[in-house]
Amino acid sequence: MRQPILEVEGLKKYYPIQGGIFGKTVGEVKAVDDVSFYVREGEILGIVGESGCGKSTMGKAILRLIEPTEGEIKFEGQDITELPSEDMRKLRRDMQIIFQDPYASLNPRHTVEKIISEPLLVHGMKSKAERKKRVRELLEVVGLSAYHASRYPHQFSGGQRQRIGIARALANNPKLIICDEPVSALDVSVQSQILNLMGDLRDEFNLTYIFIAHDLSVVKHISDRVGVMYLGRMVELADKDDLYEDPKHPYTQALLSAVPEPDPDIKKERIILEGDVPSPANPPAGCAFHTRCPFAMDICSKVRPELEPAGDGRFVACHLYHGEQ
Amino acid sequence: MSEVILELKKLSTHFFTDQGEIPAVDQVSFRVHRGEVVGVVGESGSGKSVTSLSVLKLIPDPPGKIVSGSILYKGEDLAQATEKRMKNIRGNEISMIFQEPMTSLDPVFTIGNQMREAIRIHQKVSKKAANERAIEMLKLVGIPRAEDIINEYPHQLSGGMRQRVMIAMAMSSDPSLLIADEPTTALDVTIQAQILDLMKKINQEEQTSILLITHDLGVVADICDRVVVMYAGQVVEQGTTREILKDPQHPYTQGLIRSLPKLRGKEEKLYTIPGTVLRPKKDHVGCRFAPRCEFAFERCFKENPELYDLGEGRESRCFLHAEREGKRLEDATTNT
Amino acid sequence: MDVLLLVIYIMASNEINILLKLKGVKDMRFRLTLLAALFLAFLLVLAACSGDGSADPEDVEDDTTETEESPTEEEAEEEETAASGEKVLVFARGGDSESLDPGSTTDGESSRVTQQVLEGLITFDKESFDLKPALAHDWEVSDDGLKYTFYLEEGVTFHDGTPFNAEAVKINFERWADPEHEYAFTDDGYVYSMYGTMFGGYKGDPGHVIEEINVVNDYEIEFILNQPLGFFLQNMGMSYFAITSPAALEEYGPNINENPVGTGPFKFVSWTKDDSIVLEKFEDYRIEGLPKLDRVIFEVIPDNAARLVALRSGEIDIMDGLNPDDAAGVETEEDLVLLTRAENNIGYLGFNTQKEPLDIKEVRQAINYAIDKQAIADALYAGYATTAKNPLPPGYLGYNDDVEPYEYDPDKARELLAEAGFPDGMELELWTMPVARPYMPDPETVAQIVQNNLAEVGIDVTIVREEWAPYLEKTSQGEHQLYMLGWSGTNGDPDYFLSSLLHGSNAGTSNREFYQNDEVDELLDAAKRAVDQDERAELYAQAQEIIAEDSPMVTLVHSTPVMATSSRVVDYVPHPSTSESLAEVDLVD
Amino acid sequence: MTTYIIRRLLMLIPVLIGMTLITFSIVHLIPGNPAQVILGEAATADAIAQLEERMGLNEPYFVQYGQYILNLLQGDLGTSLRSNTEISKEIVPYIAATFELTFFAMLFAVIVGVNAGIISAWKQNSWFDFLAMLFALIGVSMPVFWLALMEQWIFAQELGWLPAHGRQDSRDPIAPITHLYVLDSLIHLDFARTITVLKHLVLPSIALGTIPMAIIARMTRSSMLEVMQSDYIRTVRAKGSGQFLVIYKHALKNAMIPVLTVIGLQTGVLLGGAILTETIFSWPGIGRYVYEAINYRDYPVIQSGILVIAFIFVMINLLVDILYKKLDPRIKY
Repeated sequence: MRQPILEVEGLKKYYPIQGGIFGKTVGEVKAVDDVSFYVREGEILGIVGESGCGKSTMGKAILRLIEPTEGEIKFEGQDITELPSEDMRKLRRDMQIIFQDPYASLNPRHTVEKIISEPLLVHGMKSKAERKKRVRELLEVVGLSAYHASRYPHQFSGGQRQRIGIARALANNPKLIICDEPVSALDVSVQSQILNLMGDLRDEFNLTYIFIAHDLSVVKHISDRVGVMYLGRMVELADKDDLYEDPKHPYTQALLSAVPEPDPDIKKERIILEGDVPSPANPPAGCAFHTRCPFAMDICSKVRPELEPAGDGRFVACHLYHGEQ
Repeated sequence: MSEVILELKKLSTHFFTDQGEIPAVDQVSFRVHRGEVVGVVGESGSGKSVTSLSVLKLIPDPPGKIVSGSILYKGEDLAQATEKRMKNIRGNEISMIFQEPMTSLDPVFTIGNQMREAIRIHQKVSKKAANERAIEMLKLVGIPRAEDIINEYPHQLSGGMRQRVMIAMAMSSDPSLLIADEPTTALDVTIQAQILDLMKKINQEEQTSILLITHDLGVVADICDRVVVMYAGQVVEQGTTREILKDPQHPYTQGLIRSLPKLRGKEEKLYTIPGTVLRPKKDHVGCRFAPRCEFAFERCFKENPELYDLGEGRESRCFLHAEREGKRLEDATTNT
Repeated sequence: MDVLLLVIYIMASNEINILLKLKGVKDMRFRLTLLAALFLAFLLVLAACSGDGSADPEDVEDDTTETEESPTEEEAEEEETAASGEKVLVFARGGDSESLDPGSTTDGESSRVTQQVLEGLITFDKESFDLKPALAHDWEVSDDGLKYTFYLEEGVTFHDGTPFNAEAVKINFERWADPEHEYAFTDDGYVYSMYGTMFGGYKGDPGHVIEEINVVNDYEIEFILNQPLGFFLQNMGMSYFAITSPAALEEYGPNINENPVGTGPFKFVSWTKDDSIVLEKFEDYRIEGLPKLDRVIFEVIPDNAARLVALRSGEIDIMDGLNPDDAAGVETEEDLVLLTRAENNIGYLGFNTQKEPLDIKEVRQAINYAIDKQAIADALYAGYATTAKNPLPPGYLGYNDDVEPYEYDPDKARELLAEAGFPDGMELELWTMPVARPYMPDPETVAQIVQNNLAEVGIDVTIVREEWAPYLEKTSQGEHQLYMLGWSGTNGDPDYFLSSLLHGSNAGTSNREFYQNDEVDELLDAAKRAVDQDERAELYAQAQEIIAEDSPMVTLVHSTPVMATSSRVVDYVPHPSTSESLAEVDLVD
Repeated sequence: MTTYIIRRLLMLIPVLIGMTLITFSIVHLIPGNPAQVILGEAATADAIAQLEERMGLNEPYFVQYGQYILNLLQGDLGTSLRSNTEISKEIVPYIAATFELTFFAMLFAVIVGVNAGIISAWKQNSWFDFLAMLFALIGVSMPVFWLALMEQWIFAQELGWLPAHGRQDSRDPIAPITHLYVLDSLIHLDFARTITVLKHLVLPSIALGTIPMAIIARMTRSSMLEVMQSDYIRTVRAKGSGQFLVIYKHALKNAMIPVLTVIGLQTGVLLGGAILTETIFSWPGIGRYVYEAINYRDYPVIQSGILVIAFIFVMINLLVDILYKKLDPRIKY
């Protein structure tokens, strides 16, 4: 088994809520609340969860695009949480991010050439000819043509823009790429192209991904392991086959059962959850899911379950599995 | 088959833009029967949303315009109807709900205000009666604390709740047809399941026909009786849900289904349709899907294929059927 | 009209509700109606006024009497005058009065009003500074010039009904002279600067000339001076030394500046700051048959152009401060009358006579010859100014018309400069005023004309600009070479011009020429002490002769202020002091 | 909401203190001795000294400021140097005059501007839209004094329809109660006078209101166009609502949110900065009060005037923010 490239320990991101006459902090939104996991080199870790569960915030906090409130992030064994910004900047050539909306993340007034060569320049590729060559190379890699370099983002389709975003992320041969909903804005037929591309690139460049998405099928397709988040916490983390075939956490079960499948022959027992996700500013005490959980017990409203091993290298945060131990 | 509620006949809606005339909806024909749920499936740019908006003539004009064809609602051609008549139809005979529940309700009026407005446009009832009706509808769509919610503003509700409100509002005048334009796309899966359930319930209990616009074949499988597949402004295939999903005839439909990542089983590599969705152009020559089609042959680039009737309401727009038919004919002749 | 209807129609929508959620008014429709009504009224006015030209409430009430023929503006005015039987005169000026307590202000706009309400012992003649009886019907001066006896009008009452008498006069003068006086209101910021200037200071000051004031009887009062003051009587004619009712001083205290009570032809009614002051006829005025007007309203219209519009549209009757450029137009208009006020000021270009090379008389004379005064008068005042040869305006006592003016003569100037040892010319600094004054409406243009004129004779002029306060301070300290300034008359006495500007003792204050000529000083001192007016005139004439020769300043122009009245105004005579009584003014149809 | 208002009012204190400090400093930094300026060319040294003492100028700067603040806290705005009258008493009619003019100018600006903007957006690219926006463009770029003089020339001098100056018929002045003459005449039940007073308001209101009107029209139009594209407007139409309801209920209320900012801002500007209009139309408002005071170096008036204007400005902003809340329930304080 390969070494973990990234280890996250007790990561938290709280946002203060201000109020009162003097604008004091009266509360906190616990966007990410005590999340721990690791990613091995060359692995794809999928993170799923519904909107507001903190998965995106977590992705950005790992790269310190948002400063985490608490916790430790180790990249290749080095704690990067306290790293000075200059060192962090250097480190970012190894850690990249791809965003959901490819259009919003590309400067509309720059050519593709400029967009892709900028990170090269920032990280010390001074020769213009060299940069040009590299840009051409990268465009080929992501399935575009060299002549696209002189065009502007608006001249591309959504899928092509995402390819540009990927090329930019790849520019400096990163080791880890955080993919924040990279295909959710794309059409089905284009989505499969990008997913295949990302898979190919992983194999070719030995990349490690943290793949954040809300679409369970997509996550399943691309990931090796999958973590499920609910209200800022990781509720289950397992190899994808284990997770999809035998979900342990009641939330994971409900989530999977709710996905409509394009096969009229599959008649599954759907678990319809009652109500909405509670507000992260005021999460329920104990297990955050107990208000909607069909199996909730007394203990669930009092004691918060920790993410603990449940055999076969899987982890679950649920009293159903830890109660009897 | 029961009564036809809605029938589109060769409906064409074009947009007149600086870049020229765009046939966003091109000769689209399909039917919706009483009590039936019909899904219109397609990717962005396929014209499915424009089709649905055209039914209620809600296309912003300019730049959009229904250029030909008819929209027969219970036999009446809405394409020729006056604006006054359309006001009477909208929200009364045919209701519509939209993709973005977060932005589809007016943020500055209370839920009650907007619901009462919807009710009183079509029913001559007192404010009080309208209020009661609104509460009744909110309860029907499963909104807890309906009496309180009615005095709240949209931003105080979650996305799922807002979509329920939209549905309640749409259903308040007992429409014969509910057009739902991507009603669950912006929602989380668990909430999506709730809303789909609600729509099924409405369909079954009220016998309301539903025209569901979606890109999600999973949703289609879940709720629809029949499916219309659109590509680049045209219908490329239609049939029952089972037929379409289990035995797609058109190469596009086939590719679409194959390129979906599956929740079950294992797959190494996804099937991909090469290229990107074609932007519809006027005077397009040949099959619109031909540039991406792995079966395309010479004829596909020269002529636009017709919809081939494959029997029992099944249709597919592909020359392969002609080939097959021809072959079958050929076979038949050689056999005899 | 369609647009109007459209606007009204849209008004009736509920947008107003949204905009103005008037708290407390529950019913939406009521709110709407209220606002709609307000706006409709606004529009109706617009529509109504386009119907006929009448703007008067009386006319609106008398709507029934309206004839088929809609009256013109003038006719409407007549109707109004006739209907109410009141003669109301509106006098518009550019600025408001500062204070209606005449003694505590030096402001011309204030005396314009106080002149109507309060009277002094003596007054000036209609068009000159010649003295005329007012509250004193007669007066005597002792031969040594130290005792002045005034015989007061009998039976005169103040507007508040209290009688006017010698005691009242004494109280007023003591109030101005003595900061400790109970009516001096020193703590409330009252300062009687004009009194200090004119009578040599205040009680206890060494230069204060009034030794004592004796009430002989109710209608006879004596002023005892400690030294002769040639212009004592002239002072008494100034509007600043008008008599206020002692009872009013007692009643209003420091608020007397907003509640003037005098014996004048008009009573004070009300004052809206920067808007209007309303006066009405004093029925018991001491002169039978006066005033002729029932009400006088002094209105502030700051903009000269707007004021003229108001005059043309009949909203006002008299306007002060006409732009000289508009004068020609006014003259041709049948309904308007153009009036000029006699000159009472001097705009000049001063030399620092202590500084090289301006300490050389020939240089000063040369510059005097080099400047084209007529060009300045024409350029700035549209001809409503006369070129000046003396610092004293013509019409003043002792004005010396025999003085030879410095005619525009560049050749002579060059000659004189060469004679003085500057054949190649010289460089000079010209300090330019940063503000416009009546005697100098556009200092910048004057500076440029001077610069060009002097360039012709080889003098290279650099223009220096300063803020107003530093300008005044620095020129009084003699930092300048050439500078521009002017002087306006107040009491109509030559001393106020000649001594202030050119007496050696004033060098460093108002004598910014630092001009020092003992002969002139002696003449001015003698004239100040002399009591006989003819003798004074002779002394001043001599002084002007010497001054002209010495050329301490280039006397540029005396401006002639122009004003306009409606042709309905009769017997209005502008006085050079800028304020005149309106007692005899009348309005005719 | 209440806490928000309290918080805003508390925030007012440092703002006003800063305001006093700035005006106090600026006024005292004008070059030259103010006493000299006031007394002019005929000033004697004695007179200057006297006036300096009276103005307290011989005290150190911070003592003067301290005294000023102390008086201010007791509600004493000081005494005008020019007129020797208490400013707190003197300023009232000026504020009233400005308030009345601003109210009608904004009424004109809002009614015409908002409606022109709505119709323009409604009939986008029509001749009305074209003309209205052309006028709006001219309106924003037109110098106020030019418009004012044109109005006077046409409507007062040439046509004689409307009075060119002042707040009322000067031959027949009103007995003021609130100094808001429209209100006063209504209180007196003297409706003929109300009409006279309104007539006097027409030209200055239009002159003053034209720029805000143009700005509001443009803002309303673009805001409306944006709102008309929104999903909820589509929903309203899908409900079967008529165009009128769509535009005047749903679109307008949403579109007014950004427009309200402009209205608030413009009202503030008009209240403080209408010197030109007030001068040309002889309107004795606060702008002219301060302007005259500046000419005269009447420090106490300048300071108090600016302070009052600042205070009104802040209060209007607060009012706008409260109105926001009324318009837009999403805004939380």
